[in-house]
Amino acid sequence: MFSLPTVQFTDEQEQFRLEVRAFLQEHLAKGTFKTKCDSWLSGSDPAFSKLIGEQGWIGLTWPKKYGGQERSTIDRYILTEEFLAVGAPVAAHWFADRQTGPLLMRFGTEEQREFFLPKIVKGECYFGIGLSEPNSGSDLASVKTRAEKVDGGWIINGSKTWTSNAHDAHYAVTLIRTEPLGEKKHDGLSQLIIDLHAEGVTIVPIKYLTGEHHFNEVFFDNVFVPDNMVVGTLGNGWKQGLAELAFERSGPERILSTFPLLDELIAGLKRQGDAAGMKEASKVLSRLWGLRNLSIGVAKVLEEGGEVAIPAALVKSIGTKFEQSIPEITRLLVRTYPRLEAERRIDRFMAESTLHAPGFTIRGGTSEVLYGMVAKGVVGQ
Amino acid sequence: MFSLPTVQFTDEQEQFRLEVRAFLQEHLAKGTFKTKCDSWLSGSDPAFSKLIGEQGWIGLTWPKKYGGQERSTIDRYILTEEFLAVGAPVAAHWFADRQTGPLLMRFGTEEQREFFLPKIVKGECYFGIGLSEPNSGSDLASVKTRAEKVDGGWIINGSKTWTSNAHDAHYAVTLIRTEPLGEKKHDGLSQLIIDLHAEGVTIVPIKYLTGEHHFNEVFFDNVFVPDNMVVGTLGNGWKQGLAELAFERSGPERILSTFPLLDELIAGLKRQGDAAGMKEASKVLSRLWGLRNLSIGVAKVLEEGGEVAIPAALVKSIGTKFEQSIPEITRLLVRTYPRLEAERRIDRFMAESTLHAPGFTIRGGTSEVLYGMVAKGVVGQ
Amino acid sequence: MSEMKEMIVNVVEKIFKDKVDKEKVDVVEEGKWAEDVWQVLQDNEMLAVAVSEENGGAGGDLDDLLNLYRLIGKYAVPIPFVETTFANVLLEKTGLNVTQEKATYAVEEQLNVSIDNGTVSGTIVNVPWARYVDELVVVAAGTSGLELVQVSLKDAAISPNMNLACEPRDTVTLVHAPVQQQTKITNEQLEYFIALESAAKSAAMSGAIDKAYELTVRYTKEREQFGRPIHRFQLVQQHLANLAGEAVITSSAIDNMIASIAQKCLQNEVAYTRIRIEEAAKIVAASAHQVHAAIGVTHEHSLHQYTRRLWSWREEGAGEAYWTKQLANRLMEVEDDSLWGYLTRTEKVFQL
Amino acid sequence: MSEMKEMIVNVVEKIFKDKVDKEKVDVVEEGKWAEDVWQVLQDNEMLAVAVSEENGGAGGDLDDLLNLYRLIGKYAVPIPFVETTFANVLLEKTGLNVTQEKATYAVEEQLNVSIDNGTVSGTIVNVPWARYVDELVVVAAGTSGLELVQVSLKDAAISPNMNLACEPRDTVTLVHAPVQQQTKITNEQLEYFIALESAAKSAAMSGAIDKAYELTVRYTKEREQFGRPIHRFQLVQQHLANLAGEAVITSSAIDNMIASIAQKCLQNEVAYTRIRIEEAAKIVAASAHQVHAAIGVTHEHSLHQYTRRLWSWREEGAGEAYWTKQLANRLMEVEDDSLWGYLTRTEKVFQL
Repeated sequence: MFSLPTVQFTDEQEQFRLEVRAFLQEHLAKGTFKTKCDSWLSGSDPAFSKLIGEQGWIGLTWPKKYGGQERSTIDRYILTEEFLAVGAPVAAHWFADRQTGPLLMRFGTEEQREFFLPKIVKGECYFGIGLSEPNSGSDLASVKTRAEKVDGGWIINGSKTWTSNAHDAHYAVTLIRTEPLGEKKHDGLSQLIIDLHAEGVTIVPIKYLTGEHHFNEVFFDNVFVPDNMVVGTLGNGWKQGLAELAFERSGPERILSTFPLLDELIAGLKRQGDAAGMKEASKVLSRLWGLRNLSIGVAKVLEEGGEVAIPAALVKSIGTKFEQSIPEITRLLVRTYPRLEAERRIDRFMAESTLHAPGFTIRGGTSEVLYGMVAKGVVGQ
Repeated sequence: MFSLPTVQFTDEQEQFRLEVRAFLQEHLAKGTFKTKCDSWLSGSDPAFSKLIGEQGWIGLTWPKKYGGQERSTIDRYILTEEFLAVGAPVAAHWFADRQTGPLLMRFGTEEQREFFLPKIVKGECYFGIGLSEPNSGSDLASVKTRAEKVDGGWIINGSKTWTSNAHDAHYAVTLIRTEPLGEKKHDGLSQLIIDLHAEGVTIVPIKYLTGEHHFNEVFFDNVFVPDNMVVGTLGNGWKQGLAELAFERSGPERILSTFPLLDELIAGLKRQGDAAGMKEASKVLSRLWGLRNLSIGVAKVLEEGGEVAIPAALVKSIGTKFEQSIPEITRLLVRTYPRLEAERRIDRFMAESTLHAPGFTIRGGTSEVLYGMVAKGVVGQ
Repeated sequence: MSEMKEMIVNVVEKIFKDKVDKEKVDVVEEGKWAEDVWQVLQDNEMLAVAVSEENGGAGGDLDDLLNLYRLIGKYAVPIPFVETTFANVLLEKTGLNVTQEKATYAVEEQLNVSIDNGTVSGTIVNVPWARYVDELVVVAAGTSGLELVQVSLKDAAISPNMNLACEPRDTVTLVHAPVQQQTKITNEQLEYFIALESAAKSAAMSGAIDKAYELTVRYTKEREQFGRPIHRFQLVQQHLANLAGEAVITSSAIDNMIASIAQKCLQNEVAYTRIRIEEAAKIVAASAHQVHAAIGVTHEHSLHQYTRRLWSWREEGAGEAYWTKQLANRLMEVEDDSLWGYLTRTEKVFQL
Repeated sequence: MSEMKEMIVNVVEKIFKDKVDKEKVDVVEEGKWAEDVWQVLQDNEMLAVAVSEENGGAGGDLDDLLNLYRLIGKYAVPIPFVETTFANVLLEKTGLNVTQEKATYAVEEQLNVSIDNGTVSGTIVNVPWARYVDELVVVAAGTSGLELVQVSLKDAAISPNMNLACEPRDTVTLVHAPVQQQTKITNEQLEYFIALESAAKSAAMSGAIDKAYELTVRYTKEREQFGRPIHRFQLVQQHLANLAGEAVITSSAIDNMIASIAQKCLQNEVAYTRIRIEEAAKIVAASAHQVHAAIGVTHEHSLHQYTRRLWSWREEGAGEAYWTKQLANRLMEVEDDSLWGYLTRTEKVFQL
């Protein structure tokens, strides 16, 4: 069995939580933003990201010399929870904060850190992730986009797909084949940072089923990438990428994407004095509590540098099912008429949750892939 | 898509249902039997089977010349439903009625029919099924029990396992390797009827997790089986066996094994005037109704000789999950204290249902095997 | 189904196959009117299938109509076919004149519509297709009980709105709109109409379930991952089996429900069907999307045209909450001493 | 856990590993008494782990005890360890003298036990291990409120019964049984004891879940089908992932619940944990049996010793129905305007 630590928040942490909450409530009241389900993917608002940057809340855990606050992982956990619980539009800076920063801290050159991190913490520099390719699906290592060595850098040809917010982003961290395909498809891959405004880059929107624009296909036609934009070791891209995954899979964004709807459900049941409905809803809280303990425990181990690939995959596979269950439970307890433009919050949150739910168990590793990963892990233990 | 007929019961059929019901209620009141969940597997009572035989209710659809009634498959469906709804102890004659009779009708010799069927319809001759072998699991064709040709018959060595009620049964229909294992493991298998009281047959109980004795391992040590006990064509045993499966998988026994508990649940909710609980329970009725339509539709097509392997597998895989869900739903709606010897019926039915539930999705083809079968079927359509 | 019924279904299915494709649905969702689809149905006299012959229809039954509603779901047909034909069912069943115009209806337990001195007033939300059609058939509170009323939508203020599938669901405001025709109805009739309307939605949902299932089967044959078609993976097979199960159960539920309605005995069948279909909609939408993975949540793929309809329709009309309450009330009141007796009873209830 | 606590857990786990195997549990289920297990715990002074030092115990805390209860589930330990130790918790928390004898308890909201003139009368069902132990600690209705009472079971009529796991759950009838000691308790104290008892059952269940999970992982490595170990099949992998998820979530829930209890702040944690563990018990028992297939439902295999305990224990003490009601009441009354505020509040509630 995996044993995860329990986390008791300190008084300072509780204080920080209330501080973040007060800030968000103030801006919610002012109309700076509107609560939205799944806001970490679908709520891109550069102005809001800048505001968050001004608070010092991007790159919270990063070294001060790069503009960070050197706060703990648990502080960052609290911050993220508060963003998601109120459905704040954090999508623009999300990937830079969650993935690019930690990647550069671990594998980047000092030059890269000094160049990118201070921009990221200001909320002015956003990153996309260039991992999937057309038709790669769950077989992420089947990378066809290739880099050819030229003097002073690389020439990139190929394309990446499902890149969230590429249209708002300035750069993308991409996984590229820098050596010809050999016996093992995981070898010969490297991580390169590509300037999305460089010559030869074309960004084509992929409309979501709602018609909204969150995803993109990004084409590279003889795009030049200078040598200093290679992250880490050439040919080691696959392993470097894997290291990010535990961070990506275990956060509160795998549990709370539909939290605003749950909040509204409980409020509705309370208003209606529906005791039987509230009993049903309280089971949901029990599940949420269980997942949250797990997710915070993983965050704590990650901070200490421990190995948590399996519990992180479990947070993702069980947490995303939980998120998906909220609209289905809600509709059985209160009458709603889901509509994206609805006036009633519960109708709008139902619409957002229902329409976005299919993606929860697909993005960031499908549940099917995660089951296999977990099983291999526990059998090997 | 599969299209299945709808079945509207005729007035005669409704009448027959009430007749069966009255008979069972009378004997229930008299104490001839006690309602039990999963009675078709765990309720073996030869005296009761004889009583049913006297009513003409074994081999109901079979030709009159063998003692049958030449009634319709739908009549038999109704009869079976009534047995299961009241949890009558029909296990002793169950397999002879459900499987052996139809098998002999389709593949048996006239001699076999004349010898066995009249005994079966009287409720005096019971059959076990010798299909699984130790370690064969879902890989049913990996048969090791072998028959060696001798003058006038075959010498059998090997063993069969999970044979329900072998200890009460007189014969078993067994799948035996009559030719050496060749390239295809499905070839060279034959169906032989073995007298369970013959020399060299040893029956060893396999205790169920409750300690009850339903299953057996049956050992064959140089058991002689005369030539006239071969069913159908030598070497064709696998295909003959497959033909039975649609009958085995689509009946009401894949839906109603825990019906007595559901009945008791509804009665309890009614007594308590629990409207919210009753709303929950009514969803269960909706599922039951959906499954029953499907199951009756399959029965109708089977009667007309149609192909229903896929919908039959669906009745089994979805129906058995439904049966399993009844105790889990019940415990959330009423307080029970499950106990096999409890005085309160609901406690006893909870115990029987809970303890027998694990077997529902294993016996007669695990859900996992059925998913694969259905998928292959629908992809091939 | 009789041969005649089967023929009608085949004719209409052929029309939808010809005329309604992904692009057609897309443009209607963006706010266009699909005149060609409407026209060809009218030309083929399919709008009056269930209208009696003396009223100029084909004299079909409710069961013809319900079978056609399955096709509306199966092809995501973007016209007010259900609305117009069901409005005529309401008119004809209450002895009013059928209409030749495009029509819609509002039949609910609680409607804030009242009738007074030959005019109708009130606001109704989520009226399907109101902005595109001419007539509205609505249940209104009269001075001495319920009335079924027809008004012209020319006399209404219409504020456009839509459901998750971008189908028009408009707010209709009537202020002393003149009554075209009216008749008293009983509470039992209203209940019956609510049940029929719920049955209609179930039929349409079952068609969308069939299509989502078919699309998924097809996709698992075409799509390869790790070097083999994905239908070879056990977890995909599990999805396929779940989808096939839901598809066949709902299809058979609709057949049985239609048979009950045809025999004018719709005791609990409408309730069971609707509850089960809402459950199926959840399972099917989730499984179909999971198998299709990323490609299935793009606007480019057609899957969402069916799943968004399922998510929308399950919230419309009398749904799970209504029917579980009805069933619970009936279960509380039955005098049978056993559930099994109740379930297998074939007593007829609605005899209208 | 502190090192001291970890040591205690390790000592006891070693004892159980040595002394409690499948056969031991079998013979106890058939009606024997496992004196050797009892004796070795007594010799190692493990029966008084949580008793204070001045009362002759090891001075451990509730959290030591709760961690030991996990082992009771993990090894299906067939002796009244939980009962005796928890009876002493009750006695000590209310200022009564602890007992050196084997003991059991009955703590429920509704007990038909009354105390009058120094004697106790009433019938209590499902008292664990009553036939084997000496003392009963029970909540009784006194003339002016609740009383916690100790009586000797020598003064009781005991009718044997058992749960699904064949653990003794006896009916105890007291007719003017003399009180050994007694003290008044408040309703809040009773609620607190009910919560602790529920927490104890949760801890034991979590141990049984761990074992069912471990047995299943092991089985998937050993068992081959169609020529390869079954853990290579995707559907088995799905079961393993589900089991691992439930095991790690429940284990972490227990850790967090114990931490809350240790801080004397058990606001909602006992409720959340118990509700979640009952859900986990269902998933784990079903998945573990499905993977084990036929072999797992035989008496010969040990899996059922854990699943039958899960099915039994989830019905004992304050369970899902009790806790969802409590939570619902609290949710109805909180003044926070948002659920999130309520969930992240760290206010302490029980301060006994």
